[in-house]
Amino acid sequence: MTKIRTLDEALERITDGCTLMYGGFGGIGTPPTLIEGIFDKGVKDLTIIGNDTGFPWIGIGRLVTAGRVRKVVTSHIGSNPYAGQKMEEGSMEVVFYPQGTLAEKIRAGGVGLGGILVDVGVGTMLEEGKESVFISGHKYLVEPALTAEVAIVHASKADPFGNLVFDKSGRNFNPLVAMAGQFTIAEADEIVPIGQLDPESIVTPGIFVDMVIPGKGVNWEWVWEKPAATGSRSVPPAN
Amino acid sequence: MTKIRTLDEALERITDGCTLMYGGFGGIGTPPTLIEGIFDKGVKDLTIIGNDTGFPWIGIGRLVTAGRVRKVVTSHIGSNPYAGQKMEEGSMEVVFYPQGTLAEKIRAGGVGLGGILVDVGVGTMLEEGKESVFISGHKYLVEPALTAEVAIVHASKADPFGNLVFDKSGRNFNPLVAMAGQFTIAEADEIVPIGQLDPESIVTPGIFVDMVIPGKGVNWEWVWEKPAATGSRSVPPAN
Amino acid sequence: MGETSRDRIAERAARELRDGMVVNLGIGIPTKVADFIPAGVHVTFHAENGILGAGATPLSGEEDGFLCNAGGYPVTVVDGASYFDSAIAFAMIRRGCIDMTVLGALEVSERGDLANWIVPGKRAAGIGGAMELAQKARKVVVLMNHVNRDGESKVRKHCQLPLTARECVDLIITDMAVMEVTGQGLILREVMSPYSVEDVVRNTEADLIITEPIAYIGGEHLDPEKSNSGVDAAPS
Amino acid sequence: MGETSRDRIAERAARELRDGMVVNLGIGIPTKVADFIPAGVHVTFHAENGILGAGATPLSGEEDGFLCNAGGYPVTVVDGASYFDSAIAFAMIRRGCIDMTVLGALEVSERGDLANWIVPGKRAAGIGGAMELAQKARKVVVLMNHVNRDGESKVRKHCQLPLTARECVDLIITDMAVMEVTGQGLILREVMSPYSVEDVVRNTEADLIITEPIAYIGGEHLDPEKSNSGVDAAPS
Repeated sequence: MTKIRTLDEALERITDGCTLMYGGFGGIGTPPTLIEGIFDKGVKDLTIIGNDTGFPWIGIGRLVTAGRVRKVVTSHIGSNPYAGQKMEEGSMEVVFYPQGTLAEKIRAGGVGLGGILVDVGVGTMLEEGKESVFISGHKYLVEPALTAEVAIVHASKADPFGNLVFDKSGRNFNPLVAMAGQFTIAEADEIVPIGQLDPESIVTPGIFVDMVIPGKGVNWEWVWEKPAATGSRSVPPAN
Repeated sequence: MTKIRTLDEALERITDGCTLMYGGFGGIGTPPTLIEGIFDKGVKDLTIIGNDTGFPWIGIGRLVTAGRVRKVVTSHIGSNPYAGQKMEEGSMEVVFYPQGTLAEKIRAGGVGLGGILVDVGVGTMLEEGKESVFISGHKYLVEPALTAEVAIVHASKADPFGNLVFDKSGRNFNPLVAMAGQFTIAEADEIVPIGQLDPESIVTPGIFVDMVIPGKGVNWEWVWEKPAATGSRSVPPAN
Repeated sequence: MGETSRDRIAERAARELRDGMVVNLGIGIPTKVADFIPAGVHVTFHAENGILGAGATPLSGEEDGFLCNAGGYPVTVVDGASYFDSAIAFAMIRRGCIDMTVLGALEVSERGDLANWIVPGKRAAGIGGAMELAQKARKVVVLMNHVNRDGESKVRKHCQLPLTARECVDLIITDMAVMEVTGQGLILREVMSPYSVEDVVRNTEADLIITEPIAYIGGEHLDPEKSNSGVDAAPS
Repeated sequence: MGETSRDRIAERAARELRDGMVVNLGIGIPTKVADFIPAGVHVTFHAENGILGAGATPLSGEEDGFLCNAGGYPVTVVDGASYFDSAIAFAMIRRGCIDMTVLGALEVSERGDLANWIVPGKRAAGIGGAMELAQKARKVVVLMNHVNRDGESKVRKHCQLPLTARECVDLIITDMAVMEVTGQGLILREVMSPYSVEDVVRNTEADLIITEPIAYIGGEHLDPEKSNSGVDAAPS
């Protein structure tokens, strides 16, 4: 009973207007093959939930830059000027949370909690419109859990049950996002037979993963790569 | 700058009346050398926080059986009849939480949240005396985070920085408890040089661990072991 | 309950298993369900302490003290298994990843309310993982005696004891009968030998809906025509 | 701010590092602090994406796209490092495990209030990890220009901009001065060449407490007797 499927089968799950949660931090750990597939399929009006909006041509940034995103729930958009531009012109709604609060809100969704209580942001404008509770005289904000219709993650290895391990700092939000999807798709750089991943070292147990697709590897240039060495950076046209 | 210390140095931290959180599930993953040290030192009036009260002669059970515990915050005491007896006679206060709620309350303390919102127990007597909030019309109980003055965990391997890995189902509450201690002591079956643990496979980053002591291994008989094969079970006298 | 009766209940519960299910078995009779998995059915066992993919009991002498189920008894793991902390173990439960759980009970109501953790005034063992499993598993199967030591029905109109979770039970398997909780009410599906429908009704406080076909399970002394092991009429 | 000034600020911040500290460096000038770690001081670098024990920048050609800091630039790791998810990275911050963080700022008040994430009406980059770090790190060091582009002091009596966190900053290092936030108020500790105490006071909206000794930092054109690199008089 394998969960391994094709990119096309995965893309059937990702449709116009859906809520899409994604792993990755500055694009590192965002699944490149799925992003390209979503881009090529022309999916639009997405609500996306993830740490940041990547760089213009990296990670989720490509969909943001291309105007496929209606709303983003995130902690930071600074590395993608197109995100700021769309926010300013009003074509994309942006909701900011502190990074650690966002991580815990996603995890709370992933582990089936209703939310968390956090004191980060107390005494700032982040209090506005938020319910609060006092515990031992200390004020905490009520932060509801986040889930999404579809979650996409990037693993270095997966097995047919969906057990996942990640690659160094490519882990970041991926294990949290993997749990928080109502339907979770993992793109893996390598798919190994069942039993080959060490049970002690599996980071995401396969029960949280609904589908595994083989990844084609990163298809963008990193910000630190020299254009001279790898060709000029291409920003996809907005469409 | 090593965190490796002796059992005696660890025991200086564990004093009469302190709040002690412990890893382990049915005794599996509760640090045996530390438990024996606490027992031998005669520490009493403890408030303990952990999944269960072990078996009479296994894990934290030994301290419970010996009457060293004034209060226990736990999910289950069924495997240690002495715990039930002390609860009945009023010599030990017992506070029960659903197991998963307890795990998340401890984790919340460990990750610096004020608490969690959980719907497990809604519609039952667990609601009594608890604050609740509604999110999207659904009722959740406010469950404050738990921390402790001292936390003790049992690792299979540790390095001098306190990075930990655990042994199969001995992991259980240990990574949560390790984060939730104001002072965390890890007992390790094996201490390896720095750099020897795979950074990808470290379960508890050493930053959460304040002290590492070498363990002498499990010094009790498991419930499933045949007395004929390993000698008769000894329940320590209550004192 | 005798060993035969316990085995028969466990065997009947095992017939609820479907290929590919993720299953959590409670302590006691529910643990025995693993001994009766039907041929051709592969399920993944989940344990609250932090195992997905628990396997068979190891051979004597091959036990590992650090590889045990939530009850503290040795298990093995199958290929594809993983270890994780107990917070993640319960994440799986709360997120609805557990297809089926099998639990013991003190009382069950005809609406599927479950009471299985405390009798006021008596010594309580605690809650353990029962509340999460009862409230969140997709299918909750309860195994228990039909009546308590005083001969009173444990299948109630309303539970008298504090609840573990409301309206959570899908199927009740006792030493006398198999009953399904439905939107219409509690339906009697099967009767265990040597009991009759009348025996079950007489020992059940809850209103039982009795519709044909009712299967009769087990017992050499039963009419073979009536004893078809219940397979054909098993609730889906 | 010129490169020399940026370097000087980063170098001064690096002198706040103590052996054994766990440190998180923000993006921008704070990142440069790593280039000036004093000899004999070993610190552990934490990154919000999920690294404890980040090491030096790799040599050109040896970068790994999957081993980067929170800003997306390649790093290495030292022995004893670990990888974890971002929830755990922030657990470390909220639990007070970060001994020191170095952040940029738009404004700081004399009580240590920090504003560094949003200018109403202007494009916002977002919050990132700034709120957690500002509110929870044991020591918060802010690096910034002393005045904004309009020549207005960024060291304020009260912040005009929305806050990142209240009363969180311990030390302010600008191109003009080093100031310590204390219970008594904001104390001027050091003056950067070529500025005088009077220059600093004139460009500071906040009330500055001026007590001897004040150290003078950097600048070949300064009187060498006054330029002692500030080491002796560095705040502890």
